[in-house]
Amino acid sequence: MQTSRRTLLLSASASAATAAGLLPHPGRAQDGQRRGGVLTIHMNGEQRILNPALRASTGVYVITSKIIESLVDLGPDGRILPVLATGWEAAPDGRSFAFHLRQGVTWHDGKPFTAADVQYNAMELWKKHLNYGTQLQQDLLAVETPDPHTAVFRYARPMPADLLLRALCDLGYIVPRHLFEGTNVLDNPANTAPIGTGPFRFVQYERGQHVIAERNPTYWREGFPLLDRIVWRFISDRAAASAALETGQIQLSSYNAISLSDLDRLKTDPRFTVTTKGSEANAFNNTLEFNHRRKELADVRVRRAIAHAVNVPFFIENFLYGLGKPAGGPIPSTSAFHPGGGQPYPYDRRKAEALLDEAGYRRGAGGVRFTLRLVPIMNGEDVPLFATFVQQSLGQVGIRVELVNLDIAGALTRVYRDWDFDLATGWHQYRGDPAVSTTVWYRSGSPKGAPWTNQWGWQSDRVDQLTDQAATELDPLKRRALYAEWTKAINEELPIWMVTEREFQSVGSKRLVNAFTGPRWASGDVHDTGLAPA
Amino acid sequence: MQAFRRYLRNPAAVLGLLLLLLVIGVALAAPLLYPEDPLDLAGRPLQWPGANPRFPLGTDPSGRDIAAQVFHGARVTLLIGAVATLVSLGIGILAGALAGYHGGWVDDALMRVTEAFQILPSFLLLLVLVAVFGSDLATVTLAIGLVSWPATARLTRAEFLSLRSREFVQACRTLGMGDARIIFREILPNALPPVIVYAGVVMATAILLESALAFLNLSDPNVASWGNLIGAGRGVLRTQWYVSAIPGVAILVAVLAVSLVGQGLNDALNPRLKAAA
Amino acid sequence: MRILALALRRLAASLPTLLIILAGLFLLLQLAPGDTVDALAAQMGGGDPAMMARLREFYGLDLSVPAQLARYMGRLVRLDLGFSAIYGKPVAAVILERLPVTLLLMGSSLSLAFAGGMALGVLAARRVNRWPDTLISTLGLVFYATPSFWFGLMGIVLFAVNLGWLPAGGFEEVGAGHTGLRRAVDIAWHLVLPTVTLTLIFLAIYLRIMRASMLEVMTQDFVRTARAKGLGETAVVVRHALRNALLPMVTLIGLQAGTMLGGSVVVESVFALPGLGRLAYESVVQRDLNTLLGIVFVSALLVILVNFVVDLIYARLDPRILAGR
Amino acid sequence: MSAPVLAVEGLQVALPPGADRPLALAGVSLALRKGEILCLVGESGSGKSMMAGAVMRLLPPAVRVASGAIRLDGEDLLAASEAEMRRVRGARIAMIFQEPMTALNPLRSIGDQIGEMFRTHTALSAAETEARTLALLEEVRIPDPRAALRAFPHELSGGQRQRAMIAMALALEPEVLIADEPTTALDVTTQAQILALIRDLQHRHGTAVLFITHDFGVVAEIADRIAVLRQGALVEEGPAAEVLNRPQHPYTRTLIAAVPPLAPPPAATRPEAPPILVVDRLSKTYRRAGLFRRGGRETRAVADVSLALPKGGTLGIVGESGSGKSTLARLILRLLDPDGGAIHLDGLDLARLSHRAMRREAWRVQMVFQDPYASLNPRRRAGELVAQGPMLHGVPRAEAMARARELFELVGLRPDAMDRFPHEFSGGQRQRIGLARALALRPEVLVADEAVSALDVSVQAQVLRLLAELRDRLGLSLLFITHDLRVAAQICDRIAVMRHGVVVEEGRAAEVFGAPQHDYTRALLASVPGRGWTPPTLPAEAQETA
Repeated sequence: MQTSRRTLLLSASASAATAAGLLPHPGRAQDGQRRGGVLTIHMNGEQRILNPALRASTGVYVITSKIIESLVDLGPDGRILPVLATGWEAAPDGRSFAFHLRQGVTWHDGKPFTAADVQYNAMELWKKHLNYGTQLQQDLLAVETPDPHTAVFRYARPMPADLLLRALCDLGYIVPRHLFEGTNVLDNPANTAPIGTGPFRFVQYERGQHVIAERNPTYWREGFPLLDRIVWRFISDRAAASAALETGQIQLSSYNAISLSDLDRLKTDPRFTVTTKGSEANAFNNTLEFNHRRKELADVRVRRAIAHAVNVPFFIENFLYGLGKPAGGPIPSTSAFHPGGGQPYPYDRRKAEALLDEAGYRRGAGGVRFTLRLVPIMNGEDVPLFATFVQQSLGQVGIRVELVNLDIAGALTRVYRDWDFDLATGWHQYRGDPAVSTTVWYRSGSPKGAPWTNQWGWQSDRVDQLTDQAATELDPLKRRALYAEWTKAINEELPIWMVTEREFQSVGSKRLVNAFTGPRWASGDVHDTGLAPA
Repeated sequence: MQAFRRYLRNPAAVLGLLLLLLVIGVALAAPLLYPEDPLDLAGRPLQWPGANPRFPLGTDPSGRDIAAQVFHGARVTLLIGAVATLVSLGIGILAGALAGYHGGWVDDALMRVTEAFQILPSFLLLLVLVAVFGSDLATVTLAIGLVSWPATARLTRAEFLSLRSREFVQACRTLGMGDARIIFREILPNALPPVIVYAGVVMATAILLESALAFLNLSDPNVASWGNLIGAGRGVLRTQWYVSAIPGVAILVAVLAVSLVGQGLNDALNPRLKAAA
Repeated sequence: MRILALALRRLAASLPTLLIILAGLFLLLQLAPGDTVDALAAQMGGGDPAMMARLREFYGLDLSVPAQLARYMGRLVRLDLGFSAIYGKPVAAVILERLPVTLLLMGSSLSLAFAGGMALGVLAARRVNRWPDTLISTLGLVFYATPSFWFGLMGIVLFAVNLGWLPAGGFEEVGAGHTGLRRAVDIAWHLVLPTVTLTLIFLAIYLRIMRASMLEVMTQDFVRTARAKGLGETAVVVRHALRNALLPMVTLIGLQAGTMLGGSVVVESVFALPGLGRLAYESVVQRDLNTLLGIVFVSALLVILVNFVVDLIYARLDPRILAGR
Repeated sequence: MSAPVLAVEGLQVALPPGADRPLALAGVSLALRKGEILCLVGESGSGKSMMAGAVMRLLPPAVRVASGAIRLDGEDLLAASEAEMRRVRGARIAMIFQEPMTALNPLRSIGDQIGEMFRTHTALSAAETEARTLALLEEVRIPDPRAALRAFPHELSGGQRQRAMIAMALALEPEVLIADEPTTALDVTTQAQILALIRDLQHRHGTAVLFITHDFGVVAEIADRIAVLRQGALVEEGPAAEVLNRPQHPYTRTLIAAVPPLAPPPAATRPEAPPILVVDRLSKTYRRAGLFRRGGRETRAVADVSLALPKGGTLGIVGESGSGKSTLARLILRLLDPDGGAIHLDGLDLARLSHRAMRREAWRVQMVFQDPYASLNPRRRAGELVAQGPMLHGVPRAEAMARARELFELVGLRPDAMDRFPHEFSGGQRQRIGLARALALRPEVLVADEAVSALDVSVQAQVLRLLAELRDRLGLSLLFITHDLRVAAQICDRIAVMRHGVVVEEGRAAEVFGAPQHDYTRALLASVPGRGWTPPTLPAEAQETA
């Protein structure tokens, strides 16, 4: 407890020092570094609103993180960097948490940023509306503002500091209280014409076309940002987007927004950088969900047999251009909570057949043991590919698979509300801490209809208990141990299967300077990124 | 038979017929040449055509044999095209026949509905239908049929309007013949030729609609349709363009065949062109 | 004034049809699995139950279906298309933003398809069953038989990526800040590929109709009269046959207006154009009922308007119409 | 005699392979002199329209001139280039056609289309063109020529349209006018006026007219000389009076023998039978909703018509187009529902029957239709067409087919014709099938609606004879509807004259024809072409050739 508190304070004072200009800032503009230029970023989908305090989504962050700032951000080595908060300290009981706020920061409309803004965002937006924020802040009782530059969060139960700080990188964005207070926050005009404290000021949002932001001349980091303007262009067709990239219409595309084959091709193109850097913070998995209400799938042997039947390395090698690896559990190996260990059920067709025979499902007419319906949830480019691969793989061990093609809303309803599926597949995104968006896949008790929660008809008291314990354990080391145990329990039971473990790919023009620098760079403020002349 | 001879004198129409026979031949040969499920994993994905002698047309992003999918796809495409056309013609002929024969309020009501279907962009309605009822083969086929009947209805109605006042129809009525019998036994056979000619257009449209659905990833993934293959190739369009190009050519050939046959029939059955042909 | 009155009367006559469409679609979409909040959750990559319940309340999805329908119809009477769930704006505003793009795309494609179809159709008819006819008809059919998205994508690869002549997509150069004529030229530049793609589908249809219509008109008595007057072939075609042959073409425009809107879904998707077609696709996938119904309402009005204009053109072309024939 | 303006010498016109004969015209020579009207007479398919096409060089595609010469003022048109031919057409040889509605471009105004003559062949200014056009319209005596200038074809009546066509043809004072059946589509009163107009203009301008027709009445009315064509060959040529009254060639004799005399046969000696069909104050009004107009239009097609058809008699209903005679026939058959009135058939009011009940009673009144092409379902075999009726009314198929076979014999068709489709029959044969179909139900009343109007005159005579014969043999009562007074005189014992939906005169045929009471009846009779000419009674040598 002491150690963690000390590191926190240390980091807080260190950042206070950088802010004062005493230490070299990692992103400081060097002499002669070129300023100016227009960066055009590709977006393959259009979000409904541009407000990261209401919507936690990379699609929102890629745009709004340049305009609106969070309390903290994630540094290059996984450290928490101060942004609007310059320092923080947790009370020993973990029930209160104080943030010291940066002074002299003004909103783009000229009004000062104060603790009242933080209070309003936390209580009214994060706790009430923000996806995953409502979960994270469900025990938040109040935010006290002893002075305009201090905000103290009070929790009903202990809140682990590492969890809170890591989560706030995504779920800690602050929008101006004076624009939202007293309005219906969901249809506030500032949701589509965002106003923040960030390096860029919102200029224009043309539906279906683009968003434009320009340099904020009064930005608190002096001399920044480097770019004059950022333009985000919406191009939904992946092939068209890669064409736009090659013709120089756009310079950056992140989060696998263009197709794997094009990424693979552009890798060898000297004009572009293709990298997993800049988005390491957002690992994701291909998943296979089992409906345990189906008697065959309620048998752990069948679930393991299915895992043994799918040649994951082959899939990654041939379908994903070698990008990714078989997952060792729900928590990715890039995370500090990863307990180590590889894929628990490696490809072994004979073993799969044996397990199925043992479970009593022998091959019948035409060599078919039984038939399952697989619902692909199309939230990722390769989901249909993986669905097909599962179909092909299970077919070889005598399980016939029928694909049920639905659009995404239909698929979610089918799986999570109607429970009308046998298998489902999609993507799971890990958001820095298992407690944010991963444990809900296993914890029982989510109401029917909530997507990406445990709706599988599977429940384990032990896993529930471990989940709750880990979410309130203040000691980081103990938390890690708890998650290791949790992972082991899950790998044993395999209630659902996290198949692959992957990182997002970005492609950017070689003209970008200071790009892909941190694990959250693609969702970051890019204040120190520049663009060399063409 | 004179019409048939006239048909054979038209080189474009003969080409269409040959292409159609080719597509049908391919469809019939599919289970013989490729007895395995064409959706099975056949080998490493994205092998170029000719690179591996086992896969003369290469493999798709899911490692499936493209040649097998093209052969089996001919069956699916013809099936979707034919059934959707039948559905469309069935609804269209019934609505058009009733409206055209009866006139008055029946005509008004049916034409209102037809108009409603025509005002609504058909592809949009197709999207809605697929979103609502899912996209298995039967639903997709029915939905395509359901959105493409209004033109048939109008055509049939126009034929009926002109035929119902013809004297032979009046003659049937003077004999004491009932309406249903007049509609289906007397007028319909005479109204059918232009409708059958139009069926070529409906079938071509049906095939194209399915491919557009597949392009948007909304068609049935459990069958090896050409549209699905195009959809699968969409992601690798810039590098492995052959994945989309091969089924694209197949669709082109099928639609061309159907259209040429339709147009050939039209020219052969249209007496006005007799002198010129 | 008279035209306005006619237009209003035509609109009034179409109202029942319009209501059938809207109510039918509303109820149909109720059968769809999932609502806009599900789609929203998918877009965000996840959402918790409390937040989703709050959103359902916000969008009025917690009400019963008849209540929702009644509310929608009630608003519609006041010409209020409601609030778009996708964009968090009034549907009318969203549609108004998208409409110009689609109108421009449809208008230019329609004109091009019409003009091209007319010229090629006449040419084919004048050389019926000889090589120009065969060539034109076959080319037309090849265009018709090729899926439009394929054409579009190949056009991008060839003209934008390899040759670099045309932009790969979008409606205009973003952030270039062009105004006035520069902007118009820029937009025109961006619309070349999409327009050609959409045109090619319809060109074949117009061409075929024009050819058939021309062949038919050329057999008619008044053409013989014109020849008996001593007119040359060109004068016969231009002064007597063409206008008569145009009548079915004009009718076709009206019939095809709806289809064209449908076709623009795919084309707008390929070329990243912010038009109604793409919006329609989005609103189906996102279960944004208000926006979808709004688009249907507007496109129905558009189709009705096009048909009205077609009737006016028809009446101008054909004096028999006004006599109430 | 002056030299011919137009001389056709040994003209051979070849038809494309597969046609019913190799030559449309087989070596025809004709001479047309200034100021005369030469009538080219022939039945359908005789090649008379090909003659016009050959002269104008406007033959259908694939039809071509094989040999011969066509000389206009001595210059051979066949040797002329296309450009020279264009200068001839319209300017030196003009043409008018049968159907003035379709022969005029529906989308352009009358003045525009006439003015086009000047614009094509002269360098007149726009104002002069308009003035000349107006003068032409005045000359052809169109009512309100100034309005006609701006009018579109559909706004004029058939007669007015034909006047406009004539004005157009005469615009450049051509040496030769070819008139191809110019009055066939017109009502009899209008026909009389147009014929008078052509005659008058031809006199005034001295134009040579080649007048193509099938109607000997018209020939008698207008011809100076007559040329008779048969199967592409010229069979007889001579001055009008000679050919009409003393035809030499057997074919000409047959044709003339088939022309019905205008006078009715001597008043029927039969006592008047009690009526079988009584129409009482029958009315039908058509309403159509307007597309652009608020209201719509109402046409009183049949207004309070009362008639009686004696049992075994023939009641002729005559009138011009639009008089309501066809509507009346369709009301009696309940093909249309009357608005008011009664139709008593042997005491049963057909007007009151439900549609279902009417279907049961349908056999009692049967109809023979006008168009031999449209009245038979092209997809059914002849035998089936005839047997269909009895089968509908419960007669077993075998018996119905047997009855059909008898009927085929009765109407003069060979029983082996039963297996053929309608298109394999000639027009006259089709009318016989239609008759057999109507008779198959053994009706009490037979309605013949213009049943012989579409037939060539020789065939017409045969069918009329057959009809009269069957009426007498089977004891039918016949309601005979026609616009042709000659035909009516031939077969009817009572006549009702209709105009604008009203019966203006009704009585015994002999009385109506001999002493017409109503002005309209008189006008109608006065308009019958060739009424001054009584076809000579010729020895019956070649009849029943169809």
